[in-house]
Amino acid sequence: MKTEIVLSYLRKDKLPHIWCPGCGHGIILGSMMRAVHKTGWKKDDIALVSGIGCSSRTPGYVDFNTLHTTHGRSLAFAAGIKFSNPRLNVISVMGDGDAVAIGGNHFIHAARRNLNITALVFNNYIYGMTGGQFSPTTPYKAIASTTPYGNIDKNFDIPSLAIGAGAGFVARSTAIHVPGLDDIIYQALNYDGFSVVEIISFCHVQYGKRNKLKTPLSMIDWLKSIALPIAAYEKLGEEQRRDKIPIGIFKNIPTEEYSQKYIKEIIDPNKSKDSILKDYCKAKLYDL
Amino acid sequence: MKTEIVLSYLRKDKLPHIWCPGCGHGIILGSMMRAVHKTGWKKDDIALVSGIGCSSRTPGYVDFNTLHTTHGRSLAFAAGIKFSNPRLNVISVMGDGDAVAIGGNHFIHAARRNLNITALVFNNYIYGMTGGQFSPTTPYKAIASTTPYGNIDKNFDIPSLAIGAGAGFVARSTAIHVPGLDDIIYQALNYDGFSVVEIISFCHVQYGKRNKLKTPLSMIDWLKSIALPIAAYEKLGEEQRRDKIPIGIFKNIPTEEYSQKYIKEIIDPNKSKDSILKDYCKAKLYDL
Amino acid sequence: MSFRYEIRLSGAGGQGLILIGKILAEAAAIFADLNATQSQSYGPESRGGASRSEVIISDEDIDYPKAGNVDFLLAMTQEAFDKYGEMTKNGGIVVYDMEMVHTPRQLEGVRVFPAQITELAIKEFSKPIVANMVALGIVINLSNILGIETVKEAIKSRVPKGTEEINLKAFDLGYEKGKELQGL
Amino acid sequence: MSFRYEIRLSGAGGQGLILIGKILAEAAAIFADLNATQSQSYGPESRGGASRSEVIISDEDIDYPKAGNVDFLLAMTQEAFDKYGEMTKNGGIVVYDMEMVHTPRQLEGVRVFPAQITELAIKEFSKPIVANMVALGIVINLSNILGIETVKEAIKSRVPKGTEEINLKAFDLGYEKGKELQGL
Amino acid sequence: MQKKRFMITVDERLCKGCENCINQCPKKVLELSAKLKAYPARQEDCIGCLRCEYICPDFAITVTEIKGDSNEN
Amino acid sequence: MQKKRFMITVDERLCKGCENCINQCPKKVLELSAKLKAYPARQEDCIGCLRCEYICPDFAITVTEIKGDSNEN
Amino acid sequence: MIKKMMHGNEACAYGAIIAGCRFFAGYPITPSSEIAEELAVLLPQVEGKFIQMEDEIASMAAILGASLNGIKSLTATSGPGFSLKQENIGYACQTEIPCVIVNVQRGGPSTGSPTMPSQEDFMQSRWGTHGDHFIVVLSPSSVQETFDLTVKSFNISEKYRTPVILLMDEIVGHMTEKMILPEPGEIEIIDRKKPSVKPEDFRPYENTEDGVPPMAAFGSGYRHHVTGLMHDETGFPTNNSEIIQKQKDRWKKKFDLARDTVVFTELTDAEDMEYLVFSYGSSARCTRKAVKIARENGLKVGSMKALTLWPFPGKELEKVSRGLKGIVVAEMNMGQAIREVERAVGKNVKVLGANRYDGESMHPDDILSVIEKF
Amino acid sequence: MIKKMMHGNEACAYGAIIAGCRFFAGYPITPSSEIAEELAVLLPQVEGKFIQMEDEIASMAAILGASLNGIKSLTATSGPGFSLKQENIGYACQTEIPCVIVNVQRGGPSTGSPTMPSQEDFMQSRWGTHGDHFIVVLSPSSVQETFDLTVKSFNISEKYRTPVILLMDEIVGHMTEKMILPEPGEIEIIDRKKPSVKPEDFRPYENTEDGVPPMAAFGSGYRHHVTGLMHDETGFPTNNSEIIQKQKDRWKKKFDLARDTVVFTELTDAEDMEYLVFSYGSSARCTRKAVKIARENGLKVGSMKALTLWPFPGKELEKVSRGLKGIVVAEMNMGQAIREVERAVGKNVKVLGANRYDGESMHPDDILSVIEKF
Ligand SMILES: Cc1ncc(C[n+]2csc(CCOP(=O)(O)OP(=O)(O)O)c2C)c(N)n1
Ligand SMILES: Cc1ncc(C[n+]2csc(CCOP(=O)(O)OP(=O)(O)O)c2C)c(N)n1
Ligand code: SF4
Ligand code: SF4
Ligand code: SF4
Ligand code: SF4
Ligand code: SF4
Ligand code: SF4
Ligand SMILES: [Mg+2]
Ligand SMILES: [Mg+2]
Repeated sequence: MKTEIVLSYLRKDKLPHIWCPGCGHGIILGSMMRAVHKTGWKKDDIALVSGIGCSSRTPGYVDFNTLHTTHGRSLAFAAGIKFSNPRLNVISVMGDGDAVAIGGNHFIHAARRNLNITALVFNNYIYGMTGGQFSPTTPYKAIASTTPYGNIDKNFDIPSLAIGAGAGFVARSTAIHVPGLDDIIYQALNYDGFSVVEIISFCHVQYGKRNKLKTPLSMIDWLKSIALPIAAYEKLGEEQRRDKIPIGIFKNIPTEEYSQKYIKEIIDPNKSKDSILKDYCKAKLYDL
Repeated sequence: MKTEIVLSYLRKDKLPHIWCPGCGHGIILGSMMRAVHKTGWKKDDIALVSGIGCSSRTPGYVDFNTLHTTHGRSLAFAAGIKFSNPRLNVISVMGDGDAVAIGGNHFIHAARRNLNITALVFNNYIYGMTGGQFSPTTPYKAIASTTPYGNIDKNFDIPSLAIGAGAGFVARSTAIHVPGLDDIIYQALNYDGFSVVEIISFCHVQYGKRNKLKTPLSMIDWLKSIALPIAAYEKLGEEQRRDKIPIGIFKNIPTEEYSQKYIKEIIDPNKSKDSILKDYCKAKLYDL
Repeated sequence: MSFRYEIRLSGAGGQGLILIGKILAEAAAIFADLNATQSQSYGPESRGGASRSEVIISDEDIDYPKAGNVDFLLAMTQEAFDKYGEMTKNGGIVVYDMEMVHTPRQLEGVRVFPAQITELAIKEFSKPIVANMVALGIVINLSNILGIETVKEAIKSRVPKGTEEINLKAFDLGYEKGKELQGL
Repeated sequence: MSFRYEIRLSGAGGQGLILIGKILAEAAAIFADLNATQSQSYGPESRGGASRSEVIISDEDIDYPKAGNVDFLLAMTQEAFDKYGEMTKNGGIVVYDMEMVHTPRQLEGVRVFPAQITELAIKEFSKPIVANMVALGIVINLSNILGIETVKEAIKSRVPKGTEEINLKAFDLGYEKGKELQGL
Repeated sequence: MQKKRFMITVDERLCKGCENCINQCPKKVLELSAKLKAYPARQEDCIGCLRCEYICPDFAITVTEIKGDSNEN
Repeated sequence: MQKKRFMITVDERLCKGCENCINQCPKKVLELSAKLKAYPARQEDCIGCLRCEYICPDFAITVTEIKGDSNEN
Repeated sequence: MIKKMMHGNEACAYGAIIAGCRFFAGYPITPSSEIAEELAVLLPQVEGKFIQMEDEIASMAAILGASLNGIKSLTATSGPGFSLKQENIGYACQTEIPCVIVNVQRGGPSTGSPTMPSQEDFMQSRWGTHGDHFIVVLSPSSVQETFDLTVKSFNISEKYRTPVILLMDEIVGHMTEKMILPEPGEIEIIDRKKPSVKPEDFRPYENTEDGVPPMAAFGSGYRHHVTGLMHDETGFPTNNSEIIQKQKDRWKKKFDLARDTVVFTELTDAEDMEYLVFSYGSSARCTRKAVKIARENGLKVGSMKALTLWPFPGKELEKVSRGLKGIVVAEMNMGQAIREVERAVGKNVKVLGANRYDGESMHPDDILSVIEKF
Repeated sequence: MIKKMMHGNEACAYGAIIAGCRFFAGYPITPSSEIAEELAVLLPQVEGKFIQMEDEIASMAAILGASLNGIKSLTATSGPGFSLKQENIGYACQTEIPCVIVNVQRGGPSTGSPTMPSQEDFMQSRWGTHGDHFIVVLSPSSVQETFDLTVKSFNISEKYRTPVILLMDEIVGHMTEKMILPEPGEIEIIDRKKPSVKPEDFRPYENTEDGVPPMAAFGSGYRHHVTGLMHDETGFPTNNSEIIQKQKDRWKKKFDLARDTVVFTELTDAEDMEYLVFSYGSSARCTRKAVKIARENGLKVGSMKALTLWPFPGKELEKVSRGLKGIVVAEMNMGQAIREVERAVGKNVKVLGANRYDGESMHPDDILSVIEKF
């Protein structure tokens, strides 16, 4: 019943997608589509933008205005789209590498600037597409192709990073907490400003195989064992928190959206300014 | 008496420096040198790295191993220096543009990775060097050469950003809170891990002149009126906090430093591994 | 006269065809003192998709490292069979996995052998992953290009520590299977 | 015969020499229907340091927009005088600010005028910032290249709204000063 | 109460045989076929919880309620 | 108590006449010279607080205590 | 007709607005910042958008996003920023998104001499990004030309679905001179071709006769996919070598067909010339002066000014080069365009460079002294 | 002597370690990632450091920081990352910091065809960063050559204080073949020249006879200043045009003097040749095959393989080109090196390209069919 809804938003001729059997990314894509469905937005009015990576292959399968950009730059392209045509609903899909490794600067600036873009970070703790190198979210001691002796890098906590940068809506869920995830994405889509949802995905092929989680099943079980609602998490002692991940909405406060502010505070008071250019620009040169 | 100490660390033949008369950056430089003096570090053992900007001209005047890199990349060069030769004490000087506009990604990753580097952000709320364009810290409604109608961008709160990214030592002071600033910088230098000090500087030439703060005096008075210790700030109501800036140390917790961790967990257990390369590498090829 | 023997191992990512290509090349170049190159094609970026591994063995320097005149094709998927079957040279050999290739075509001038490869791996070892070693055994037997011991040396040097035995067994099984196919 | 007149305005950043260069050029090109270019050199990046503003006025198209044969040099700092004094052409004019240039050299074949520029601006208007307009008045008077009203038009169009009066007054004062210098 | 009945269809062109649905089904309704695709081995046990749909990364499985007259109690 | 006395020197090659020291001196010790450099107009009032040194962006000003026998009470 | 004194950077901003540009994203950098500053003032007045991004990479990305919405977009930078934009410039080439990138050159490499003039990015403007690609580069020598070529840049970019680089030098950017703004109707403005088929038949990378596929704006009902991967006519990724070759051959066809309409040169004093001075940007002004002096001295010297740098006007040059005693290539770098000149004319004509690369503007004597060497 | 089967990316890692590289910073990208992966394993074993940075810009910055400490440093990437590194590559040119940058090319532009072979970054490797600069680019055609040229890259970079680019193609990077590791003593390893003067007399950009100033490591007692601004001999920024010119002229001198020691080519079947095939990287292997076939068919064909791409071996080519009936330039792009060949030989010899740019490896027939066209 839900599958039908999902498929109605997809480019069916492009399926099956390239993701490995069982990959968490596909589960998230389903959730996204159900959330979009709930908004009632028209396909024509949605732009879906991504960077490069397994997760970033998402736009190719979705029947919106879709854009698969360069690695890490999803939010910067998205900013140009949203700011120049605020009428479009803009969603940005990124991997953990995309969003907070190479794309970290655009991520924090999007959070600061507050254009109405929904950023969905498919965090599978690894660079999937390029063959399993570690990312800024790869767990301590995990094996990746570039941490043959175990990872020693500290992780980003993506919600903390987003909050530190000023984002107004920040949440986390996982690929396996469907349909709860649908709702969180829906709320993020509805938020008038920049919203971030970190979605813990899983990559048994590049991450799991090196870390005793070879099958989707073992990864799903692992996720089940570590994720718990924020409230429950907060009740734990520091020691108990160690290997747990809180999920839910961390922040949701109203903010002033950037493109609207620009129109109100910059364009409206100045558009009637006398300028020699006026004569040249009588006819609107584009029509949004 | 203090001036003599400061001068003993400077390249006197390069003075006077290029900064405008009264510029806050020079005051901070003095403070830095007094803090370095207190550490007792040898000049030969210090590397001072910067990006590009007025603030980033600092290394040229200081008699250490000095490096003036590309805009925004100070911390990335610094990472290469510190990680490859942990014996050096590495300080990175950046402007607000340098550190959190173009350099934002290196900033958050340095905070996450935790190499022992001290990052000093000279925040004058503006791009000084390039003629007064707004930065991610320019106040709301302020005039800059690229905000002729007043700034509508939200600001980064640099300490929050650093904390959100995982930094272990985070502080803020101002150019006019000397000699208190000396002590904060000293503590940051002594911290074993990545430390950030945001230092509110001032640029009457590019920022002040457009915002009714034409002289150094008026900027100093303005800073006096807005900065107050964290404890005092926290006692204020939300309304009263609006135009105030808390100064002091926001976070100072011990962490495990990256290059030490690398040596302990990666090199030491593996350096005696049998490898055909061993024969080729019997003699150490460099000597640190 | 010099000789050049081209082997194309084709199938899907994850079937371990690149590994057996490397083993073949290593057996030839290190243990048999011939020259050999192994190269491959990938799917999108570094993962998934179709996989093609090519081994050239020669007693001379190998200029051109890509297969042009394929002497031996191993096809581990239908797609691989369809795509590369025709490209095999006159007098060449094609072996395909019956489990995966359901509609083999006739190929003129080429000896085509259907073989139970994945099936055998599952049946004998409960490990589909060693299908590649079974296939390698068949290749070695049918091609007759390298000595069996040479190849075993190369297997030992290339497979993960601790898995030598099962891999060698699978190889042997394939080798025997090869004899059987020849006997058809 | 065509003419080309080169004016070099030199001193330090912040003295407003680029502005008076633009005014000179605008007066010539827009209000006097000649051709004119104004260009400048900067210090490091966009701020501070030495400043040099050059205006070329001609009745023909201006190919080369940089001063090569300077007819008129305004030197507002010692450094500027030292650096550019010698480059002024035979028969040219040099005016320097007495407040800033303490050790002027002799320049052969050039008429050199010491003038109280900054001093006058401070004395008469308590605003050192209008020294540039005083200087402009002197330039216009001594060079005799543009009509005084043309220049006033250009001043009005270029200075910030609300400051026209004081700037024009400073210009007039400079113009008078120029007469005085001529009378020496 | 009337027990609802469900029909489960698997689009074999989309199913990659990852077994997610099989593993997550609370009623062990699904199994892997010889062609390595999921199929409803015990459709009658299905309670229509949709977990299989939600967890299928390939949009291959659809659960539909069978409306009609087969009223078993 | 014995009043301390201080000597103030300004390095004119370094001083840019920004007036920071002049403005921040609590005792109004300093003034701007005709050459637009800071100078100690009322050195005797100096209390040695060093604010001028701390606030000078150009390391141009130095305050030194005058040690010696001029014991005024 | 309006006469106005402005500097080149201002003229660029005016040209952009008049060409229909309604979106600017940039990051400040000397000596280009005035373009951004001027557009921060002007764009809101015509209901356009100005945004200062976090860096040059983001700026380049943002203008491509805006252009996908059908909005003409501009960014401006100098060397260091231009280098950073290269990856996304390649994206614009791959996806054929119209946009204009201004590079007001400084002395280099690296931070180099930020306030000093140079023409050192001639080669980079063509070859700066990785992978086979085509691009158009224009270069003005006066304020008026800056205005004109800015408008032309947008027109070319729209007409051929290609990024266009306006390669300025600091002298032109910061020099103030008179500019004439033609009457509104007098300026040719070209907009990109839109699809005329039904949305389901739309192929965003169709192999049309002129090689230029029509382009639909996001939100206009023609939902399609855009990717930096090699793609087929429908815009979806492909590994099929035949399709890859076809796409690249179409690019070549497009630029081959466009070539003559985008290459602008000006030849002067050519009738009797024995020597030719080839130059572009502000060096071309210096050249004009040098030619005058040389002719006064009895030397038969002509000049060619290239307004288009890429595609390089080799054909034009070759045609006039036959029988010449020598060609001087006058440029403010260590010898870049001269390489193309050599390629174009072969070894039959002697080619010498008049190069200035010390941060000072070129001087007519720099050219004259080289002519003397023949 | 050790014989080992490895692929080109592995050979590069081994070559680096043996050349003395003890620092690698990188960001993963296909088809170069195995170099990083291999070094992540090997470097700690020889007490070297491996770091994965947040992006390619940071990686490039980090290796320069490490090199300033006197440590030989490497980074590896492919097109998109190579484009991003350009700004800091320019910084390395400006500051003359030794380092090696590997670019394992993919099909482009933009993301292009990440897993497919190409030689499309030939021009970018020379001209990718802004501003006048010099750089050395080497390109291997086999696993053995990858090892050898990696060592040579470090040697050249140390000897001449210059970044060196090792331009690989996917075929060489991913192809496995036999490699022979010479005995430890047999491999020439060059280290940078250190100052011999007292610290106070040290001039880090001194105009030495060979144009290469000695270099002191940070922390070695020779405190000095390094900047990306144009600087004088002492390393401090300058706007003085005379000094700027002197520095740039020294760069030129340095590379002119180095030229013949860094340009490597291999000429085969040249004695009686009427046609020459010029190529590099994996295309050179294909060329060898094509030449064999052509000779079997009675055509007198020779070949030149360039192991050094920049400085371009134009001189070497010119010398052997006289009297030829034709030159074929075989490369996997739309025609890049052919431009340099044309420049080198002038219009006297006919030059045709054998180009493959569809993501497939070049085939001997691609070359043979072009030879037929003469
Ligand atoms: C500039 C650049 N650098 C590197 C790459 C190579 N690359 C492609 S995807 C990727 C990372 C993928 O990881 P992630 O973003 O976490 O997505 P996932 O594949 O795990 O879903 C990298 C490094 C690239 N395409 N461009
Ligand atoms: C890649 C790059 N982009 C832009 C610039 C131009 N630029 C130089 S300094 C600077 C900003 C200076 O502001 P900030 O970092 O706050 O330092 P300040 O001058 O205010 O001390 C900019 C944008 C550059 N040099 N390089
Ligand atoms: S590699 Fe990992 S992330 Fe990518 S499709 Fe496969 S399982 Fe998913
Ligand atoms: S421009 Fe501003 S920040 Fe720069 S030196 Fe002058 S006052 Fe200081
Ligand atoms: S709907 Fe629920 S019970 Fe029915 S098959 Fe799916 S998972 Fe099993
Ligand atoms: S979850 Fe989907 S793809 Fe996986 S086995 Fe079930 S139906 Fe098939
Ligand atoms: S030490 Fe204190 S009192 Fe004395 S001059 Fe300085 S600021 Fe004034
Ligand atoms: S603060 Fe320093 S530079 Fe400023 S006036 Fe005083 S002594 Fe001079
Ligand atoms: Mg990932
Ligand atoms: Mg600043």
